[in-house]
Amino acid sequence: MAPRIAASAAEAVAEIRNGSTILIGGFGNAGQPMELIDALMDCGATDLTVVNNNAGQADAGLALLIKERRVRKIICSFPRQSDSWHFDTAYRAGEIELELVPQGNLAERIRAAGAGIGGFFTPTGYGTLLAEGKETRVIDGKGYVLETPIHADFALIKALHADTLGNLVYRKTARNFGPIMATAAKQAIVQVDEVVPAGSIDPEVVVTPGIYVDTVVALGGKK
Amino acid sequence: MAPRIAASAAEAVAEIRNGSTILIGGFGNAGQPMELIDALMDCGATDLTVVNNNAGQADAGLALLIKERRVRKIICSFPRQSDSWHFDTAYRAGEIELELVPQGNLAERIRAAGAGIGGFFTPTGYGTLLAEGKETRVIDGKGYVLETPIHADFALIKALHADTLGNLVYRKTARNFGPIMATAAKQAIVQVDEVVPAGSIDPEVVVTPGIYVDTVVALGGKK
Amino acid sequence: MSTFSTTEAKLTRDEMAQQVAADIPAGAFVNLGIGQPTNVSNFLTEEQGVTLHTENGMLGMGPVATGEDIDEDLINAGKIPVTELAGASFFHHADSFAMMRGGHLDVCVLGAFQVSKDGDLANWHTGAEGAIPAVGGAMDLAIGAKQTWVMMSLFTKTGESKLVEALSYPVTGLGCVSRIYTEVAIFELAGGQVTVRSTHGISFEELAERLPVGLVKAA
Amino acid sequence: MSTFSTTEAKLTRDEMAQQVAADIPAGAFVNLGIGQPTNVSNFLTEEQGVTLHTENGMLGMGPVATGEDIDEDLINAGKIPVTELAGASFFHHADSFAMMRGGHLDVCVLGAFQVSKDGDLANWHTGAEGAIPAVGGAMDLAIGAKQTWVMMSLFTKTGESKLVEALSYPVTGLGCVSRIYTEVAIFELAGGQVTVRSTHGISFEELAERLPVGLVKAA
Repeated sequence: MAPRIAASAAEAVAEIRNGSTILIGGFGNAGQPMELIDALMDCGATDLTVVNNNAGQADAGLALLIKERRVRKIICSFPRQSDSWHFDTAYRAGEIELELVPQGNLAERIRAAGAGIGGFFTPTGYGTLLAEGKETRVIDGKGYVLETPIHADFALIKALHADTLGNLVYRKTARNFGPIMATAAKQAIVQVDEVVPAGSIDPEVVVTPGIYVDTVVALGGKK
Repeated sequence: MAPRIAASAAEAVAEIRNGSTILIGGFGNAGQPMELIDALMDCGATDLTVVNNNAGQADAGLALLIKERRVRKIICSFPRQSDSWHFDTAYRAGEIELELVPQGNLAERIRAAGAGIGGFFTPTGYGTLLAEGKETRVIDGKGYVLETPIHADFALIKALHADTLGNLVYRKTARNFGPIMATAAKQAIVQVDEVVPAGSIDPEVVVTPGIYVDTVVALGGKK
Repeated sequence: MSTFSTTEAKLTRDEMAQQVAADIPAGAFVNLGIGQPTNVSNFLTEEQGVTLHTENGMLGMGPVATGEDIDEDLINAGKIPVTELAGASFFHHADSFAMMRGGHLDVCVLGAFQVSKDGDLANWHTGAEGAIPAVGGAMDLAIGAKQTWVMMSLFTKTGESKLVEALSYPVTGLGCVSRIYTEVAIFELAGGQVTVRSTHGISFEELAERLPVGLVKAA
Repeated sequence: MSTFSTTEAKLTRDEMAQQVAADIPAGAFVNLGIGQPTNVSNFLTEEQGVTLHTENGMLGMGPVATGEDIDEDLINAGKIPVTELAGASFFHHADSFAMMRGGHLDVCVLGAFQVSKDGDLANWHTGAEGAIPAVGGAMDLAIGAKQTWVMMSLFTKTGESKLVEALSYPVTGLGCVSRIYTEVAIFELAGGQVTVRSTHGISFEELAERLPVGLVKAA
C-alpha cells in the first residue's frame, strides 16, 4: 500500500495510543524526528515504551515526554548524559523503567524484529552485568548472549526524501537507526524534507523500500 | 587496506588453496562471477567446499568444477535443475556432499557470519526434514530452528564498479548474494566492469564498503 | 468473500489466475511463486496498485521483458528477464528474505503437491527414493507472508485429493496456507476447518464425497 | 615492536596519541573511542592510509568540521561534527555494528577504568551505588575489532594501579585488550602474561614494584 501522506506532523502521529511501544530514530540531532516527537507530545498519548539510543536531552523532544511522565519504560543504550536531567530525575524517583542495551545489540534486536528472527546469539555483553539473567552459550570457544527482537507498534523516523510509494533515502550519518526501525514497527511514520514523484529515486539507491513505510509527512528542509 | 587490484582473474584467485571454503555469488546468470569461477577452475585448487544458490548448470562454471570432482561439498538451496547433470551424476555416485539450506536461511547464515552472530532462530524450515537434527524452540507460540553462520575463506563475487578503495555498487538483481558474501569471507575477490577513482562513488550509494573487499579485478563491461 | 457460489464449468488456468488476482487487496505487496502463480500478474489491474516482490532482490517488478528490454541483470526468481516499474527498489538476498520472513508481504501465492486441512503445505519434495532434493525459497515463501494462498489442481492424475487430512509428502511449512484455488473449488482454511467458497463443475455434495476432509459450505 | 625501550620523561597525552598512531598498521580500518583516543587521529599521516570508522554509521571519516563545513547530519560517535573523505560510505546502525561485531575493524582504541592482566576491560560503569548506568557502544567496541588497545593513565588519583589482577569494576568485555598505552609504560597482553614494551619516567623495576601483576620485560 502506498503510504498515507499526512498534511502535518500532528496528523501523522494521530493514531498513536496510550500504551504503545515506539521506536524513535536519531543519534544526537542527526536523524532525530523532532517534529514528530513534538507532535507525539501534543497528541497526549501516555504510558509509552520508547526505544531510542538515548533518554532525551535538555528540555526538548523525548526529554519533555519523560518530564511529563508519558514514558513508562525506555529501552536505550546511553541514558546518562550531561543534559539528561529529566530522565535522571524520573529514574531516581522510580518513575521510569530502564532497559539498558549495548548499542549494537539494540540495533541488531531491532533488525531481528523486522527480519522475523526469533532470537540471536551475540558476543556483545557476554560476561557483563547486562547479560545477567539471559541465556548464554559458548560457541566455538567464544561466549555469546541470546538476545530477542524488539518489536514495536510505531516507528518515528526522519529521512531526506520519500517518493510517493514510500521509498526513502537518508542523508549522511542521519541514516543511523531509521532503516532498521522502519522494518520493526507495525506502522512506520516518517518525516522528510520533501516528497518526490515515484520514479525519481533511482531503484539502486533506495535505502528503505516503500513496503516498510506507512505514513509520510513533508516538513521542508532546513538547508 | 585498499584492495589489491589484480591484473587478471587468474591473478585474483591465485591464493585459493586446496580445501578452501568458497562463497560464490550469483543467482542465475545475474551476478555470477563467471570469469573468476573459470580462473578457479584453471588454478587447480581442489577439495573445495562451495556455497552458491545452485549446484552448477550445463557445462560451464561451477558445473565444470563439480564435473572434475574439485568440489568436496556444496552448500546450496537448489541443486536440482534441468541442466544440473554434472551435480546429479556426482551426487548419485556419492562423490559430492550436499548440505541443503532454504534460500533465506542460506542468506541469513552468510550475513550472520559477516555480522559476528553466533547463531539465530529462524522460522523457515521449522517442522520440516531440513530441521532434522537441529535445535528448535517455540518462541511466543511460533516454531523456530537454530541456524549457524557460514564462514568462508574466500568469496568470489561480481559487482558493477569498484572504486580504488574497494567500495562497490551492483547492478539490478545482480546484487543478490554479493553484499553478504563479501562480509562473510576472510578474503573477498570481486570482478567488476570498471575500477573508478576513490571519490567517484557517492558515499550515500555505496552498497559494499571497501572494508570488506580484498581483491578487485576489472574485466570490462559487456554492455 | 465467503458467500458460496457455483459455476457449471471448471475454472480454466486463466480463470483461476483471474480469480486470485481479483482477490488480492488493492495496494498489496505480493510474491507470486514460480509456475501457475506467475500467471496471476497478467490479471492484476493498474488500479489495484499491487507491488510485486521477487525474492532474488526487487520490489516493483514489471512484466516479463521482451526484445531490447531483456537484461540479464534484471531477472525474477524463475530466472526469467523482467522489467522494473517506476518506484522499484533493489536489495540483497538477506534483506529480501528478511522482508519475507519478517511478515511484510501481504500475500504469497504458491503451487502445491498437497495441503492439509490445518494449512500445512507440501510443495518442495516428493520424498521419492533417490530424488535429489531442492528447496530454493519454498520454505521461506510458505511462512513469510501475512497470507499464503495455494493454486493447484485438486486431484492427482490418479484421482486422489491433494487436500488432505495430514500430509504424506514432506512438509514445506506448517499451518501456513489460508486459501486454496483449484479448478473445481476454492477453499478457505482456518483453525482446522475447511470452508468451500465456491465450486466449479461439481456440486458441493459431490465434492464433499470425494474429499477426505470435512467441508463446510460458505454461508 | 617488542624491543624494550625507556625514556626519562613521562609521555604527554599528545605523545601517547602519537605513539598509538605510529603503531597503527598502514591501511588499517580503525575506530577511535570517545575521549583520549580521538586525539590519535591528529597524528595519523596521510601515507598510513588509515580509514576511520565511526559506529554511528560511516567509514572514511575526516577531521572535525569547522565553520561552514559543520553539518548536523554528519557527526561522529561523540556527536561532534566531522567531515567525510573521498571514498567514504554511509550505512545504518545494524550494518555498522555488524561491521564491528564481525571482526572487520583492525584496531579499536578505547579509554578504560581498569584492565586485567588477562585483557578484561572495564570502562563503562563505575558500579557506584545510585549511578545511572549507560553503555552506548562500549561493549561492542571492546569485543569487535581484531585488536583492542587501551589508552589510560596507569594510576588513579589515589595512586592505585588500573592494570589489575582481576577487575573490581563491572566488566565491559572479557579478554579483549591486547595493548595498553599509559603515560609511564606501554604494555602488551597475551595469554595472561603482561609484557612491558617501554617505560617512561620510571624504571622497569620501580614499575614492577608498584603494579599488582607480574611483569615481563620485552626482549
